[in-house]
Amino acid sequence: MLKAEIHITLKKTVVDPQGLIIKHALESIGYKGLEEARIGKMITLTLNYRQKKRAEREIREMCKKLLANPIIEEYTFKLREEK
Amino acid sequence: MLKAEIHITLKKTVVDPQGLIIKHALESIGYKGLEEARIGKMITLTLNYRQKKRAEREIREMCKKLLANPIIEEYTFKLREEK
Amino acid sequence: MKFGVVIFPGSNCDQDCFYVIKEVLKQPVEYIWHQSTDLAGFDAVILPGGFSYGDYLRTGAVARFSPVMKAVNKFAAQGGLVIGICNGFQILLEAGLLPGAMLRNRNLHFICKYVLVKAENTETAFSNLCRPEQILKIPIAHNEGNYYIDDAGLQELKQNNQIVLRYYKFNPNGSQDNIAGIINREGNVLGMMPHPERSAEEALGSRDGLLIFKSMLEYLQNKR
Amino acid sequence: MTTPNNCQALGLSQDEYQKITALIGREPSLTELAMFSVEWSEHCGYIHSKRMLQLLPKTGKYPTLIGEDSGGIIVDDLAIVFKMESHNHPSQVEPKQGAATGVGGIIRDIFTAGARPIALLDSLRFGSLSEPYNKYLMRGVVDGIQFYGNCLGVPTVGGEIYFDQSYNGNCLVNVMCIGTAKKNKLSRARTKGSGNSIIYAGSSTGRDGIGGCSILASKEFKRGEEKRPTVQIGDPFTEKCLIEATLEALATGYVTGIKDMGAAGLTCASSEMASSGHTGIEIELKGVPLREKNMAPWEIMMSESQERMLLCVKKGKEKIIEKIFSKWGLNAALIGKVTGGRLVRIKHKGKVVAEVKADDLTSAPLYEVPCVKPDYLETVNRLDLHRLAEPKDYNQVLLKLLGSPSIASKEWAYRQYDHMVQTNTLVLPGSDAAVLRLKGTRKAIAATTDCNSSYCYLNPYRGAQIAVAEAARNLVCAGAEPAAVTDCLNFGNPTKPDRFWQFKHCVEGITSACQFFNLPVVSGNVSFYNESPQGAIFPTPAIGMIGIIQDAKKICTQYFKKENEAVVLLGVSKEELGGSGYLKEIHKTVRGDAPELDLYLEEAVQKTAREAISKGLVSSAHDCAEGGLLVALAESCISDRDNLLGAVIDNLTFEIRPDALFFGESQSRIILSCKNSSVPKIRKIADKYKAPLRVIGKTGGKKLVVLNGKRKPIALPLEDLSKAWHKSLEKQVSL
Ligand SMILES: Nc1ncnc2c1ncn2[C@@H]1O[C@H](COP(=O)(O)OP(=O)(O)O)[C@@H](O)[C@H]1O
Ligand SMILES: [Mg+2]
Repeated sequence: MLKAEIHITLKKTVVDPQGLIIKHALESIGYKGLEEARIGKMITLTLNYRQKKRAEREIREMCKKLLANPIIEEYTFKLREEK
Repeated sequence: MLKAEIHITLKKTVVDPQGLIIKHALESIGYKGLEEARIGKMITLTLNYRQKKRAEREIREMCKKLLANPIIEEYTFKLREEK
Repeated sequence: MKFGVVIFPGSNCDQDCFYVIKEVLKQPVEYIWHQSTDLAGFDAVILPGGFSYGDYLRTGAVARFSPVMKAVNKFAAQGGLVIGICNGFQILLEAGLLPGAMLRNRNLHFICKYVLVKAENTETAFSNLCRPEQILKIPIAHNEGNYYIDDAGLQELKQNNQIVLRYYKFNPNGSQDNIAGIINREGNVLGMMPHPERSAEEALGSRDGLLIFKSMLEYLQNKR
Repeated sequence: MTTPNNCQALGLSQDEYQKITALIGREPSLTELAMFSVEWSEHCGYIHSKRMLQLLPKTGKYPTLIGEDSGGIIVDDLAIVFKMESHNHPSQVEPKQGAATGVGGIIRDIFTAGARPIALLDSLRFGSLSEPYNKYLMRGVVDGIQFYGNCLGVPTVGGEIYFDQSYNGNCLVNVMCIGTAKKNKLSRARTKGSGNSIIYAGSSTGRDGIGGCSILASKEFKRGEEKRPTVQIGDPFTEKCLIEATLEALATGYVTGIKDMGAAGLTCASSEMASSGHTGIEIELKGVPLREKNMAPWEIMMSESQERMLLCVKKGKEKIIEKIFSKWGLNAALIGKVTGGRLVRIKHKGKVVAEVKADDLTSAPLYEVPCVKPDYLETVNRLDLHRLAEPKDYNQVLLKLLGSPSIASKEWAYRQYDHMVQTNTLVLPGSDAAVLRLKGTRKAIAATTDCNSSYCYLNPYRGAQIAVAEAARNLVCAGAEPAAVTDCLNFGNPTKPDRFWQFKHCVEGITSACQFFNLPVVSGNVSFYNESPQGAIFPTPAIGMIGIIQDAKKICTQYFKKENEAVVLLGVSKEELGGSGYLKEIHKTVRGDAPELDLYLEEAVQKTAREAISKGLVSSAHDCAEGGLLVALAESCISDRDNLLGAVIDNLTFEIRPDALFFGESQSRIILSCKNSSVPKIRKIADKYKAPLRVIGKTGGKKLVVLNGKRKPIALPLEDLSKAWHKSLEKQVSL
């Protein structure tokens, strides 16, 4: 079994309204020292096969086709094996 | 400057309807081999100070107070230094 | 003129659109199930508002893989009229039938409210009955109406007169350049966040939305 | 094996255990014991409340329907089905998902009756917003309601939000749903026809909320206690598909009975359907779609996984029904059949794991509860007006009241709700009652929820009567004739005699007021154990009410429309301040007695207003509620945000203390505005019904001014009023 952890974030050039509000909320409860907050999605896929190559290829495709919107988002992912 | 990457996920025992839909959608566009899909949040904070201890303490607090609800969610985070 | 209203799982304005076409515009209308692949016989197709697939991943992202979207693509390529309202607009963006993407509203809240929009381009198949710069009172109801497009894309929209509706006086969601509705270059695919089907009868507070459907009818009748 | 420990864990007493053993003539199996524990809980069995609830009237002007899960009235050939339900305790720990799943539950109660849900209302109570946790609760609850309701496409058209210390640690989330159906298309929650099939439809079953209903609903919260129930994540998308699939399945005519699996899941659905249908039922758990491994039979029976239904389907038609559900992407599995006899038989892979009489499960023991007048009443009922200093600056008092969270505009909340989808909403939130047209007819309905719990705390009987009277008054202000009631009775621990006294008196108050107005109570819900370490919440019998408007064109809203129209007050202002918002906000106390209520006067005022509206004589109508006359006047000036319109009130009789005149909450008062030429006509109607009427001023200008001879106790620019009222809530819930 393989486990993929996919991170999907807004591109740097896109304003992140959620991040702004979270930053503001954290500041209002007393946390100074915040430069920036950004929020993204983390999708964890458990795959029932073990071929890493195939997994990498498929996940890249999944991100391009469905999981991320290339106009506003970027993605990265990590694969690891699970017992 | 410090950068914190916080992962917030639903507890294993909580059903994730969003994850189910993502799994179905991926299957319907041809990806077999999926055991499970789950979705969580990833929050990236940039801190304008360098004390790791303080950062760890504050982030743990932020998660408890605002970013995650311990009833249904778990969090983990990593800290790293930025130039 | 025959209208079709697509039902995706999770659509929830399908019946409202159907009602307006049938009872107010008095035109033939049929539902189109999201798995159908044939749009023969329709003159115009409506992608209604709602939460297709719950909008669980990203608004419109899953619906655009529905079989019907292939047919909609083809229908549009052949010059058929397609209007996407709210979630329908979001689906058109995800499907690449219109440029740009939707972000969450600036205040992160769902907003349900009558707003004013200005008809910026009244030469289209969807706005030909509006007076130039006419102000329309039409409600919005969405979480993600904060329209985004990069600068080059925005320039293109402007140059080609593709911005059909802009929020007037008050931008509720933070959308770029106050954009509330855009059209494709060919002029037969419109996406708009406000709900014209909710403002097509005086009893509901405004009839301005009806102008959009009537314009479509006008265009189709002239084309024949 | 069943042990006393099991019993305790399941919330059954030793006595109850003995009873169960006697009923079935042997030691119960673990599955059986679990089933009894949920069916005999307060939540499913109404063990402390049933006797009182039997008092509530069930008939009224329109024919009533009392179904298993909801109720309604018949208007022409249309059934209007509605019910209100609480989700207080889950919301207190996870406000967003708790509220969301609450919305999901009440909606299922409506569409299982065969009705399409057409509207939601939400009646909410929170502790003081000065506590950050209460802000978090309110933000989360509103977020949960918008998340679920908006996604489903059921408009949230009204509701109420109040704040009081007594809800610190125990918020209330009551949601009402209204649905409509052709009257011959309604369905029942009962089995029918031996040999017919039992089909499970919807989401798969997991270990969600096992025991949640009995355990969560019957234990009060202790602050800081580590109590981590498995709160579920609402799945409105699945529910939306479930609504469509269910209504489509019902339309085939092959479904002879249907029930949702909510609290106590499959146990409750199977045994209650069989008990209502006077049949037996046999279920094979192997067929239940599961999403977790190794679930024990009792876990499957107790699971409260959301978005599931149980159907009784004509033999031979199973495939047709299954196909409809699978078209909507939902599970549908044949899991059993209707049998002769009266037994509920549960098998797991062929082995019988439970076999009990349906009626034994559903006839939980009812408890006689001791009942004692609470001690606090004696002290709090005392209010000496002579000792109460009159304020110097009435302008400041008015602004302060308008900005107090219980009175301030609730726009922050309802802006986040889709209140227009389905295109029936003729009067949007922001007026006394919402109005929805009934497409295909000339009629409309009005809906509201109301309950002033300060009154119920000071005088449970009268407070509950007032809740009914006020709800009716709100409907009347929209032009409707009150027709039927649902309730959600939120109280503390019923085994404490003083709490039960409150409950009893409130139910009696509702009963008497409903009987007087000829209103049936067609459905409702009881939520007990609403307590925190500081004590019980204020008794909160929330009233949901529906009214009928014969002509959808003859409706009315609360805001002034035109300059220079007459402002008319129906009813009388008495020198009473008990339980008022003014006492609470300005004098920081909840004391005195609830305002008086003369039901005959109430009726006269309501009839006058309704007849005047239906004759088209009225431009606006607004009742006087929290904050009294001046808050009501201010609201009429400013609640249409884009069209503020002032008024000059120069004809009040200053016979009572000015603070009581301005802010007292005397009941049975409505403020109308109308053309000057309509005044005599309205006066005639008022005379006919013997309703006191007085022209107190006129609309116009950019201020609200009150004159007392030459003096101007109130003179405020509309912008100031509007700012205080519109912006306050948003400011106070923000972090
Ligand atoms: N939680 C809520 N959800 C939706 N609408 C609400 C809510 N709370 C208040 N409203 C709306 O705001 C208006 C004023 O409510 P309220 O002050 O409770 O009125 P009243 O005192 O006349 O009962 C009504 O239209 C009501 O439906
Ligand atoms: Mg009112």
